[in-house]
Amino acid sequence: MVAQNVVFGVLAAAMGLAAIRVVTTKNVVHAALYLVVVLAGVAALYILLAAEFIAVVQVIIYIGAIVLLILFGTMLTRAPIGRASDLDNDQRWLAVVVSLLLLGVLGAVLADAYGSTKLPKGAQVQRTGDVGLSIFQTYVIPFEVVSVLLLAALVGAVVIARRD
Amino acid sequence: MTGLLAAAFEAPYLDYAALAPEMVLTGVLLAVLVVDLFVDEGRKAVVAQLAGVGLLASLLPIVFLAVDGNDRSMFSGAYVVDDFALVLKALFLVSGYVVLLMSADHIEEGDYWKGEYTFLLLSSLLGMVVMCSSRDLLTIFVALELLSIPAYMLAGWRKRDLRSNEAALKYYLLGVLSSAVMLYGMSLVFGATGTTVLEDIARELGDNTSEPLVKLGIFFIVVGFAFKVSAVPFHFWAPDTYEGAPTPVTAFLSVASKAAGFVALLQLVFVGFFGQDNVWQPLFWVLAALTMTVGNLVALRQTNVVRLLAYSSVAQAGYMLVPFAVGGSGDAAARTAQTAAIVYLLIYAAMNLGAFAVVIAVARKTRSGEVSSYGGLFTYAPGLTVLMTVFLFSLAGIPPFGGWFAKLYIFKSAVDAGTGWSVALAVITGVNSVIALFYYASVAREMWMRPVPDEDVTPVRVPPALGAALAITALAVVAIGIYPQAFARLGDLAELAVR
Amino acid sequence: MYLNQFLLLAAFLFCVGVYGVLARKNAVLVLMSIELILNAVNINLVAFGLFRESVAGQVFALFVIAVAAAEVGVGLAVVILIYRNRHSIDLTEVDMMKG
Amino acid sequence: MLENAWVIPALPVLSFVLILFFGKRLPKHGHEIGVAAVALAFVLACVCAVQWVQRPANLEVKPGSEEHAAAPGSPAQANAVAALEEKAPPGSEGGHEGEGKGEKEGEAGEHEAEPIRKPVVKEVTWFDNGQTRVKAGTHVDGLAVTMMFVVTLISLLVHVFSTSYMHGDRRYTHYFAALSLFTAGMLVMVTANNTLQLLVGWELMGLCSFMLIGHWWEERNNSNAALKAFFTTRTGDVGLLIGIAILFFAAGQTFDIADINAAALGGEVSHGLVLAGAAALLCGVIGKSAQFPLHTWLPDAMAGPTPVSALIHAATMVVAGVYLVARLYGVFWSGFDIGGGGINPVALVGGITVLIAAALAFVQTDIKKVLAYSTVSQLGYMVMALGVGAWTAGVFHLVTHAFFKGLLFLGAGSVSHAVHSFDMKKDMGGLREHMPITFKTFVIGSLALAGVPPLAGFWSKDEILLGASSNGYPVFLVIGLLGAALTAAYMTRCVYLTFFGEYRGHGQPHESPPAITVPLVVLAALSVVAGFVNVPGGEWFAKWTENETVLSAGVAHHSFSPFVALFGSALGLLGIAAGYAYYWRNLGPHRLTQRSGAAGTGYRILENKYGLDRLYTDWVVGGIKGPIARGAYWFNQRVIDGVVNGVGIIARGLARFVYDTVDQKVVDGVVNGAGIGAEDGGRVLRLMQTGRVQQYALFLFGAVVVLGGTLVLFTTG
Amino acid sequence: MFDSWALTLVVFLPAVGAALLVAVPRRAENLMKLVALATTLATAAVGVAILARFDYGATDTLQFEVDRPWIDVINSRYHMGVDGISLPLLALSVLITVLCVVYSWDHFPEPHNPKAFLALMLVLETGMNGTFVGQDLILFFVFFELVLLPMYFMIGVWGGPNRQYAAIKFFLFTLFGSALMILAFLALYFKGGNTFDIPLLVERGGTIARDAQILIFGGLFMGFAIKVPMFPFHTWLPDAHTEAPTVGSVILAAVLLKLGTYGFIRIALPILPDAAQAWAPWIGGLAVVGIIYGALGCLAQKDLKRLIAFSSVAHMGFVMLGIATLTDYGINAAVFGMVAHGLITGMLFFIAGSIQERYGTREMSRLGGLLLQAPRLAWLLGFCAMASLGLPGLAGFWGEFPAILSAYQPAPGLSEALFRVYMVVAAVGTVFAAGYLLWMYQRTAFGTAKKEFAEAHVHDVHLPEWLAWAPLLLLILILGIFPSLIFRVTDGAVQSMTSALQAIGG
Repeated sequence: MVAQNVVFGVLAAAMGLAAIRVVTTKNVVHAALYLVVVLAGVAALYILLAAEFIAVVQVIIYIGAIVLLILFGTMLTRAPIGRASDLDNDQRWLAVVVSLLLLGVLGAVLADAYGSTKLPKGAQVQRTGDVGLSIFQTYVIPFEVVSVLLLAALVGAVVIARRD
Repeated sequence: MTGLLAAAFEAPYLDYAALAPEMVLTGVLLAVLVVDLFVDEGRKAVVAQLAGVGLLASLLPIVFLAVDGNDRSMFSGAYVVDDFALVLKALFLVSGYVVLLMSADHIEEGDYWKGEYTFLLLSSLLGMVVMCSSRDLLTIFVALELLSIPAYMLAGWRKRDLRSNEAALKYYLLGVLSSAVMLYGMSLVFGATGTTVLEDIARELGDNTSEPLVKLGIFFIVVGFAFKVSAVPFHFWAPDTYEGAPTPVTAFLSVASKAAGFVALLQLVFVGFFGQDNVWQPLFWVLAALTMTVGNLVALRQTNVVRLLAYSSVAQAGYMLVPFAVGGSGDAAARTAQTAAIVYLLIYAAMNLGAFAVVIAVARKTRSGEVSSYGGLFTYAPGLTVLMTVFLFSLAGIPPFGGWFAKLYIFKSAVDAGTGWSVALAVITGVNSVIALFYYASVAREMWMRPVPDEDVTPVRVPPALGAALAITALAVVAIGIYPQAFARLGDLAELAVR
Repeated sequence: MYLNQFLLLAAFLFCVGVYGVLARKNAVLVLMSIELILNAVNINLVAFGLFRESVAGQVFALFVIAVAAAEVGVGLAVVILIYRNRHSIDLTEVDMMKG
Repeated sequence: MLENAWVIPALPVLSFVLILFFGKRLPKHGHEIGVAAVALAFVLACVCAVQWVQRPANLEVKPGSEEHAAAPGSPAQANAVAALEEKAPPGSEGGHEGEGKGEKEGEAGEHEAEPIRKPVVKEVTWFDNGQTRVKAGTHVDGLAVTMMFVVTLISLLVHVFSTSYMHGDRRYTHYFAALSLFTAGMLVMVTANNTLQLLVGWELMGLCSFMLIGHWWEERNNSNAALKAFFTTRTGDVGLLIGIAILFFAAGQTFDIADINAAALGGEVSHGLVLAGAAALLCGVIGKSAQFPLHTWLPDAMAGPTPVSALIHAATMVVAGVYLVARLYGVFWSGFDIGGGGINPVALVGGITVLIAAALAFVQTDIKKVLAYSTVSQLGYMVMALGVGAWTAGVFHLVTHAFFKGLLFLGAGSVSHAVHSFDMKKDMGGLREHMPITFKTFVIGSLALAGVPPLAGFWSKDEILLGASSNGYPVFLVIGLLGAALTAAYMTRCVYLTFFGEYRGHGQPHESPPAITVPLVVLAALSVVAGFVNVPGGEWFAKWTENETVLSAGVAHHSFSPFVALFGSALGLLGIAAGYAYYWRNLGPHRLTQRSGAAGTGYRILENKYGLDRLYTDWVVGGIKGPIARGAYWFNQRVIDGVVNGVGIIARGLARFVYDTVDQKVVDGVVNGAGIGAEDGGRVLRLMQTGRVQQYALFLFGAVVVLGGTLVLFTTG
Repeated sequence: MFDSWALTLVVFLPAVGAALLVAVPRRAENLMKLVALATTLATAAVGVAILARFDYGATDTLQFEVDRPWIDVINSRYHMGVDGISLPLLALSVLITVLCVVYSWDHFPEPHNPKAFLALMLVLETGMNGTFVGQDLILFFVFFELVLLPMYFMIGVWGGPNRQYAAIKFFLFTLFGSALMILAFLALYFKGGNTFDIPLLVERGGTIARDAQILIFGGLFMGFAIKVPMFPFHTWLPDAHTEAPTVGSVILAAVLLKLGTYGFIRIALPILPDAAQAWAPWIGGLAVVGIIYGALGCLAQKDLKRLIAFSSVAHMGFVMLGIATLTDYGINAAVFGMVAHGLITGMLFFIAGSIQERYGTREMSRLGGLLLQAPRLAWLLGFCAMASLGLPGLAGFWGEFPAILSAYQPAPGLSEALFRVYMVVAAVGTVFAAGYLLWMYQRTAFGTAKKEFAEAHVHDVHLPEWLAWAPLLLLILILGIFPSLIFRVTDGAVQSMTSALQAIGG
């Protein structure tokens, strides 16, 4: 268990720092790269949480697709590749206050609810197969709906984004 | 659930009859997508006609299911087809149909992507139809996204118009943020209960939780839908988006999309969190009071009709939130509250769609959304003027137009609850409906009592589809106003089974 | 392992994401911040799934990932549309409609 | 005829309608209808009178007190009254048709009972309201018969007089219509059996006086006078309305006058209530009968045509107040404890009026105003008479006064017809040669007014003085005597200025045509003989008129007192003599007003009419009215016309303030302010809608934090 | 057969007429007028038939009753009926509308458009008639509100220079009141055992707890008092009246104001007897303040119509005073006062409208000498002024004096001393009434015409005016002489109501 905690500590630190860099860096491309660090860290957390399938999906979809998409977006919109000084707007101090307050509220609530609750040890590992079963049994309707959703997003995004 | 996967898989029970409306609708939207590919530019009207027929076709199974009358439940209560679902599905399909009628010429004349437009509209409708039956956090989430994502794009459909772009951007960003907040809340509720099915959640939570985690979870979920129904202070997107989006889309957003939000709220509040009225009742009280007051006050100062209607629909959302703020003091109160909200939704849909239809019709001539461009409308378009007057005063709640009955139900739910808070809210509602009259009447005044600004008094030509939309809505508004019984019964029928 | 260590990390990511959304004026950076928020949710879901020994958590997370993908796609399309018309994706400049 | 007395008021009403709608098209422009209707009414009134006199006196009413031995408030009196009322409780259901009220038989007890004639009552249901059935009808008794006779007679004469006097007037037809209605109003009032009906007639007269005083409304002065008359009497009517309301409940929810009187005398109603009712009614009397301090409208009312003045002063309108007191005497009697002697408000008001008005008559140059103040003074006499318990005397004076005052006014009309002016000092003098008939009749009228025996005025005035002296009102005896002297003196002055000396006017005055002189002669004759209907020994008038109320109140009768008669007539003669000496012989302190400061001040006070008008005009009614007066008179007018007019100024000022400030600014302002507040609220809230999406997001999360934090931290349970 | 359809007919015939009007082509103006006239006449004929078949022996029972399901889900029924209290008002309403159509014959104010004007008038009539016969709170409410829209447009489109402000003010005020009123109705619904039926609620109302009654009455009070209008809610009235076209003013004064007082008598008092007791001193106080205040408002006016409008505040004060006494006398007087005020003030507005039409102004300082230029018109003005100031023998008196009278002895439980003070104040108000009306008359009718109009040829009363006015004038006179024509209709109903009130309240 110690190992797990150490791993978590390292991951958490890395993710925290990277996340902060994502929202503070002056370079858009760097931000995307820091985002990759966070996303990868999340994938690692999933493994810690015994959710291998999700971890894999996280890597494939997030890092493989979404970040790529964002990078394309960056280029298509000709964002400054190098450092830019005006990436933040003038309400960032308010933003800091709001986020800290939010963190305070969330932290307080979580501390109150699960202050010393431990994750069950040796709980039944939910295997990928279970996930699959659940999707196609309990959640088959959302699954079908998501397919329409993706189709609609695709069609719509094409129309919206294409030059005409 | 261990062992060999293949052996463990049992095909889930699917009641295809119950799913018929959704399936028909899916078929139609796919057909639209395909047909659009093979139709020439000049004959895109076919696509819309196909969609229209398809919408009406998907109403058929709803009628059959309603006649059949059995509640059908699947996935251990995660997906339910009951009277509530059927009534609201019908509402969505009909309002979708009306929006389609309103869009027909508008989109065509703007040379927009008609096929895709229709497809997205139908997708969004599908999301709404699914929403009506969703009694499960995950399904609700997915339905919400399905109805929202096409709507984000529809808002930006006038691609070369900066306002339309801006509308889409604002809608999208705030929409995504609020659904993220909602998701976070769902995760908390899931964490507290270990289930996503609303009935089970209700069972797990028991009565009046004191756990801050659950409270926060419920609150975050409500925030997501408060955004959807444009409740203050989550309404900021609404005026800008409504103003920038193509007017039929605005109508769609202000009616169907908002209704979907309310449908979700109804299910969440009265099924999932019914026992937690200590959390949501004060919350909705504040939201309702804020929403109607801010919406009305700001509407007072609008000079653009669409923007005015946008704030008006914010305020109307405030009225619809009233039943939520008073529905927690017992089963009877809950029943009254639900009926009130549903009746209001039904009537609101008719009158607001009607108002937008008139706006579209008038804009065909004046090319303007400013209130001042309505000056002297009575002199050259008396029919439209009378219709607009009917819709506006219906929104204001003046008999004999439908709105009065809707408002009566709201008041009734508040008075029925009978607590000091509920009566206070009723009084606030009353005062607000007076403030609201001021701006509705100001539009009426412009039409009836002011001169024509540019002295161009050529009559307004109303295309048949738009005319049909006007006729449907006007008929509904007047019929409800004079004989509300029929619609009120729908509201009564559509009660959710409270536990 | 404590449940809270995951939840608090998620909360932190959530808040950082919120900050990013509020403070960054480049639209793409805002989209990235949204991803942070969504990931925070996913961490929550998966952790709770383990905690409650329910597979629904993971399933939910999967759906969120799928929807997130769609959202990002749509979001980028909108951003590109804006960029095409305005030659800028500075969100603070997008304020034609107000009041 | 007595049962069908309603015909008598109905005739002039009919005449009014006919004249109004058809008068213009008739050859004589309507006066034929008016004259005919009133003549017929007069004939019927005469028939009534005859029938009444012939009616057997079979109702026995026990007087409440022994003659001459009125021990006020003695237990015997109270018991007797109570005994009477036990038999006839107020509001008995008797009177459906016919003589219901007559069935209240007095108990023939051991006391000497005085038989009187039963009143003839005819009623129909007017309306039902709540538990009350209100009946309309006629209540004909001696008082009513007398009044009908007087009213129709004077009215007939005035009608006849007017045919000539008003000849060629541009609103000749309307004039006659209004005249008819005026007569009708008075007749309705005198025959009324209930206070509501009485009120109808009362107000109808107010309306007609408004129409007739303002007959020449092209002149602002005239319409001002009309308004003033209506407005002032209406002010008094507040009292009447309240009084009727009080009495309605006091008498057990009935408007019936007989019931009210009975209840008031019966002692079942608390004295305070009756007193309140009487006081309220007195306000109405003061307004209508031009008593101090609301007398100021009457002189102004001279703005109307002269025959109208005659009608108003002699037979209608102003005597209505006196009639009201006489009719509801039970209320006054018991409310003010009139039997008790000393001083009471009714007598006081009358007494003050007698003197102040008489004094005012001295300084008038307008002949009609002399007569007007004289009327005020004489009305004071009547009210005083009723106030001192001399009911019969008061009513009798009302009748005799009607004759000679009608005569005097018509005479003044005849004079003005000749000289086209009313100004005695400027346009008259020496007319006795030019207008012999007018002169002779006017002198007869003046002598009657002055109370020279044996003319009518002497008898009635004498009875009043007698009543005052015998009933324990010595102060009012003095006032009456003083008044008698003053009256004689100012009438002497008036006669001198008009008919003696040199003619000071323009043109050639000539005697008036018969339509004018005949009424003068008739009235002159009556002024001579009328007094004899109640001569001591006969006292027929008292027997005819005194009714149940008067008797059961125990109004005392007094035998003729030579001393009082002598003293009274002596003072009258003294007044005449003084006038004669002053004007004919040029004796006495002429130019006193210039020489003596005190006298000058007194004169100015009189000229200023005690400052009342100024009080009314400036302080109460203000700018509504402002007759153009000259010099000091202008000043005076301003002073006395004041309360009425002054009330107006204040009311209008207040009104303007209320309207401009309170209504338009405060009340409306609150409402509009709420509107503006809402708009401003909207403006502020709009500022939040900055158009920046991230600001919206900030608000969104801000709200999440605030609401969420509140929800989590501050709600429990 | 007729009896069960009579009320439906009297209410909805005008609406049908309005629908027909809409179908009339734009150019056929005469046809429009004919349709409108025929409709109102037919309605009036039904009204007359109702008057004829009404059982005057049983005025306290609902007659011509219709009771059918309407909105079952809220137990609201299509329940109509007339009793002695509503009958005179219904008759007044059908009469006034006919006369208004007649008067409008060639008086259509700018911007003309007779079709819309007449249609609105007919819709208005539906609302008014419906309010007077509705015996279900929701039905009552719908009709009560139905009158708002036509009146709003009538003032706003055909009114004077400041019409838009006046129209919206009228609308907002009344709507504000009715928002609270409907809340009170709902409270009654729940407290009274889930019914909106007025007779049923009257039976059950007394059982509601006193505190609840007082609160509910507050809601009703706001709704009705604004409509009356009572001080201090009256400020919409002068504006609305001043700006409204003549016919609008007439209907407003003659019928619409009565909806509020009628509401008090029909709903507020009998259903909430305890609250009525508690509120009565306040209502009475506001009423007498209104009497004096309205009179002062009149005295300050320069504008003829505005003066008449303010006089309504004063007159309705008398009506409310009568109601506040909770006695037979007072309430009978109130109903009489409503009818009388309708006739008299309606008439005054007609005349004011005709004067404005002839002179183009309502400024009293510019008028004068009307008696010379149009003597008949001036006579009528004088007649109505006299009626308005409560001259006995004309209709106005019977609303005014009995109200004063009744204040002397209010219902048991109310402070006699207080109401006697009210009585005195109200009586003083009659002097003020004389003051402002005579003053008005002096300035308009007496004297000679001002220079600007000295040469003007002023048409005296012409035929449509005679036709429209004659019934009103006759009624003013006839009711003044025979008050029992109304009292006998109202008395039974009022008595049964007050006895119930006292049984509970005493």
